[in-house]
Amino acid sequence: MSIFLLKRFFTFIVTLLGASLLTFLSLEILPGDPARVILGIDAPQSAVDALRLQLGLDRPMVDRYFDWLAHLLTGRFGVSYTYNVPVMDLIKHRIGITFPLAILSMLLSVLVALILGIYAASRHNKIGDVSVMGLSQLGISIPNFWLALLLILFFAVNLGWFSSGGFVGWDKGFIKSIQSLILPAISLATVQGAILARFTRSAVLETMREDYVRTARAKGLTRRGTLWKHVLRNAMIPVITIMGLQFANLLAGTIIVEEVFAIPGLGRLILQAISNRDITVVRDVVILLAALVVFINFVVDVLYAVIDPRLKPQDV
Amino acid sequence: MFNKKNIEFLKRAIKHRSFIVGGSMTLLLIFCAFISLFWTPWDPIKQNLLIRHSPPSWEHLLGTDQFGRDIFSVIMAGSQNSISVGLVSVSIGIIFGVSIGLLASTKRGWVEELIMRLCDFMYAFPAILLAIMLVATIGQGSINAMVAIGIFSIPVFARLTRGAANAIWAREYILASRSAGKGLFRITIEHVLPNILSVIIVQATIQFALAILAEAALSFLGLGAQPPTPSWGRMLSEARSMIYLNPWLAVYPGIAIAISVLGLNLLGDGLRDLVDPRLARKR
Amino acid sequence: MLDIKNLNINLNTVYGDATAVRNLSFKLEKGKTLGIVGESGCGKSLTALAVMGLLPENSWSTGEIIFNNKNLLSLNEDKLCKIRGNSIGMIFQEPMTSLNPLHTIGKQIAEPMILHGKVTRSMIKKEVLNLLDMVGIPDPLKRISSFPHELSGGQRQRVMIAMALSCKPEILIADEPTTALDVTIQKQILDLIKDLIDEFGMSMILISHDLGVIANNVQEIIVMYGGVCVEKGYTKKLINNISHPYSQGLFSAIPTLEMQEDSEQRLKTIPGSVPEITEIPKGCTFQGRCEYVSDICVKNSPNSVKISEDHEAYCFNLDKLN
Amino acid sequence: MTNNETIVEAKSLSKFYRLPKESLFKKPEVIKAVNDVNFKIIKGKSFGVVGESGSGKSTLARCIMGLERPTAGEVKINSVDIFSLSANELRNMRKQFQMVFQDPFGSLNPRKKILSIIAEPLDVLEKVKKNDRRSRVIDTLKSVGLKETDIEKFPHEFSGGQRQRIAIARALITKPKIIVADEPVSALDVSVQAQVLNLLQDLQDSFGVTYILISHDLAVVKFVCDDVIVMNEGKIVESGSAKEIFTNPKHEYTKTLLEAVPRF
Repeated sequence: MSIFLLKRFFTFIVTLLGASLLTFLSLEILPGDPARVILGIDAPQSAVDALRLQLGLDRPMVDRYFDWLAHLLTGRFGVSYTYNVPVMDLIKHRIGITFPLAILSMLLSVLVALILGIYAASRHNKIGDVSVMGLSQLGISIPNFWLALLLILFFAVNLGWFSSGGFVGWDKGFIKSIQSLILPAISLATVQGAILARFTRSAVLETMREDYVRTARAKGLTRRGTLWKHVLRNAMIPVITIMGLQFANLLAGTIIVEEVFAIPGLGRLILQAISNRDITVVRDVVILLAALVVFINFVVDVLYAVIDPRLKPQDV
Repeated sequence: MFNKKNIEFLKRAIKHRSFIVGGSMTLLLIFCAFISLFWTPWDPIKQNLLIRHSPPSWEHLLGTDQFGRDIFSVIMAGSQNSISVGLVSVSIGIIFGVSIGLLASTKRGWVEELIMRLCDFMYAFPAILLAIMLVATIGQGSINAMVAIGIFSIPVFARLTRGAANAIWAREYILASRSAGKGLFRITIEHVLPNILSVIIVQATIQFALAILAEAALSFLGLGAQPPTPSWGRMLSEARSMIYLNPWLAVYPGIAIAISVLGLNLLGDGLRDLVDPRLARKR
Repeated sequence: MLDIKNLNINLNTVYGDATAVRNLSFKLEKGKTLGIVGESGCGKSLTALAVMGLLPENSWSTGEIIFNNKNLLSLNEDKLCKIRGNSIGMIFQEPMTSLNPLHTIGKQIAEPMILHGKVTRSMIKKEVLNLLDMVGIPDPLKRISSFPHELSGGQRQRVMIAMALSCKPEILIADEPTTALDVTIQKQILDLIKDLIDEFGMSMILISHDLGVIANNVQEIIVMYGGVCVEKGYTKKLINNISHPYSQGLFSAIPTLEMQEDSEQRLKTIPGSVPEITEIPKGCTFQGRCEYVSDICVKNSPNSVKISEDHEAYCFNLDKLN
Repeated sequence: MTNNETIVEAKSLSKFYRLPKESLFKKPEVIKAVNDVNFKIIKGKSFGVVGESGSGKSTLARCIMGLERPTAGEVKINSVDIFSLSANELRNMRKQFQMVFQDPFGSLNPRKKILSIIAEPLDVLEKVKKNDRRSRVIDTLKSVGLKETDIEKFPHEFSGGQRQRIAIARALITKPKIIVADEPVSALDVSVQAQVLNLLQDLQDSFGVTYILISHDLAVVKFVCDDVIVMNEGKIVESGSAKEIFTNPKHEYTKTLLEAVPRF
């Protein structure tokens, strides 16, 4: 293990702890008694007290935090108040929809972004570059839920190619499932793809100005040869960081897009939990999403070490 | 004020395409919001059920919605909401974020480490997720949405400021100032802040655009501006159930959002080009 | 072998168009070495890049650069690629940034040889090891798989030399090869280049702002100022009889170790400063700082005046000077 | 030159940096940037510090300026150890020693006018009236060969050599006894270096300042300095009068250094 990876792993753990504390506190310090919030103002005091006991709210905050942490670590999530089932069961089912959706949109956006970004950079300041950049500028400016509405309007309402929402379920076959995820994925991927394309372009352009690229040209490599052999890999280093951050945005984006397409994923779960004041569910799903994001960023760091020899693991 | 450097800057600015286009779009947005304070073609709040879902006409430029309100008027009035969200949240972000970032880069050592770690924690949450969470717990409404969005732009400004300030701290004129005996606080105010201001302004425009998007999303989910305050996000959410009946309802507010965001983004990009001396020299 | 005729390089800057190099002509014969000396913005590096066909995007060149009977400026990109790195090799100023940080030393040295089909795949490793050994890198077998960041500045410049020489080019262009290095390393690198040039019978264009470096390492010198050649000649002749007012000023403005110890002593100076590239005057480019300036210097560009065999200067007032 | 009063003295001065750990089980590497350095500088003379990159000469300069706290040892200015002083006392003392930096483009704040750049040490160290301030800046500006009208300009309107003059003016404004110059000409064009070197000589003649000149360029040090130390890897390898060192070097390293300088 190199020091670099060890440090990163340590950061990963610390960030996770910090995130859990932040989640816990932001749901805790808020004014009002959670039990009262859950039951509403009209509920009798006795019911509120009973719920407080059930939720363990009578115990000190610090204790409850560590309890919660311990439960998370052993995989025993809380019990949903509204559904009266373990949160784990709720999540297990829904993550199988949200995660594929996030991955699908990530794939879409990365594919399109890399192609467009590299193309634009190679045609720097020419018509191809300008039009790709104009398009991506537009892509960034469109709210993803509006794009989702437009897609529904066009492909579902006007053309009738896709259903306007819902998820058929994996048991109906892979193709059918992907089909019901494709419109949501496109609406998520467009914005992120546009951002990534711009970023890729500028990373490639930046790298093309490096001295070692001039060296490569002085060796007799053609412009194109230089691009493939010396520019792309170096330019990917900053691009990968952005990809990591984008994954977080995609996950968050699922919340709203799932709502538009009425897809029963984690996003909808969390929205419903919020409107039901089901704090246990909110807390557990939020920390799950945060953990995913932190984990992805850790993976990005590890990828760094693979790509960049300056960070290559050294022997202990 | 009008020294050679500034004139040079203005000269380049009027030749810069995206700066001019983005600037005019942004001005349009501000103009729209300003006018709507005093006048809109129709009352954007008052309902008139007799003329529900009427198609575009000279009387109602973009038609009317399910309550018979003039869509054009509602959109005009909705710009106020977007602008105030942008202003408030960006101000929160700048005031706290920039101070925190400056503190980190002035103090270094464990203070910097701690602040940057805290920012990392915030980054672990997708901003919109936490905004949703926060708004859901402290309650819905415009003000809460603004605050929530503002809070999540704090780490963005903090990081940016720290990075830019650290670069300035490494300059020799800071060393010169220190060897002249100037204290850290005065150096920060007199040398560091003025030199990173342009970077912050560029980020502020971008962040303004992001705030408009985020608020629209919150309102779309019913967590932002509450009726009857006109809001583009909520208009879209209301249009959702009318999508078979009156699909145009779902189009106009989106265009309004896109134009505002596009304008601000273009403006930000243009500004970035204009203040980046590296690009200025190279062209 | 290399014959440059009336080379002009134009730049397109934010502040307007500018001519960075004007009517530059010189010849480089086989096995000879030539040095270009001048201060920042005199056009020396652009000249080198123009020969390589690697001028930055905002600039273009006119005139002729004839190499082995072909005008490089009229060749297309594909043909130029066959010459670059193959018949003309180049070393750059910044050894720290001129190597790709993500590729091993061995891979980067092998690249031009593979590209120009100089060696068979099976022989490559042996060739690279030879080259590393030749440029004096200790333990080549280990270093072949090192990355640039694991090497010191001097060693990286040695790798650059190995790379530039790997295809045994006819001409080596060295653009400020030692400016970023310490004096002791500078001497090692310059000695290495000199030895290798002799060994391979290559020609070299050495570019530097440092008169000492130039005077010690080349047979012929071109002094440039403001994009034009102001004086050129065989090194010995030029050094012994520096004629152009700029060259004279330059040579006497530098403190040397040979100067006598005397605390009252002052250096001769050239007044003013090097003009910005967009502000180079018509006529003689040195007019603004020259103590002998007259009306004609402002109106016309001076022609070559022969000082002696193989030594000429571009000045209207040479007779006044001496 | 009549009295041999010591103005600056370094006593077993050391500055170590710890590098970030490379591996868990190795001790972190320590860079000994300045390692047990001793010297005395005589008032009104020029003192040269010669060395290659990594020799610790710039760190030494920063320690003398009190910008970095040394790991061990003392820097005495007029027999007072500057690191034993409180922040306030040190500030009061700064009037006596100022610094000129290498990069004339980086050492002037691009957003300030020349007036406030040059007046900066004055503003911090002395309380002067507005009119006084202006006239002192103009006087100093004239003494480095610039014009009165230049005070309203910004740094980017000047060439490299002129900027270095401005930096020198800033160092001179408090009438210091000592000026530490870290590579003051190495970023300048050859034809401009001579102007700045001559200026430094002239200013010494008229103000009687003591120079501490840090440079990698042996010829420049020889031209300016009376006494010289040669540094290598944080240590002084040789010290003595400039004449002695440049004509009759004793240490192997000094010899290599001198031999490596290209001559013509």
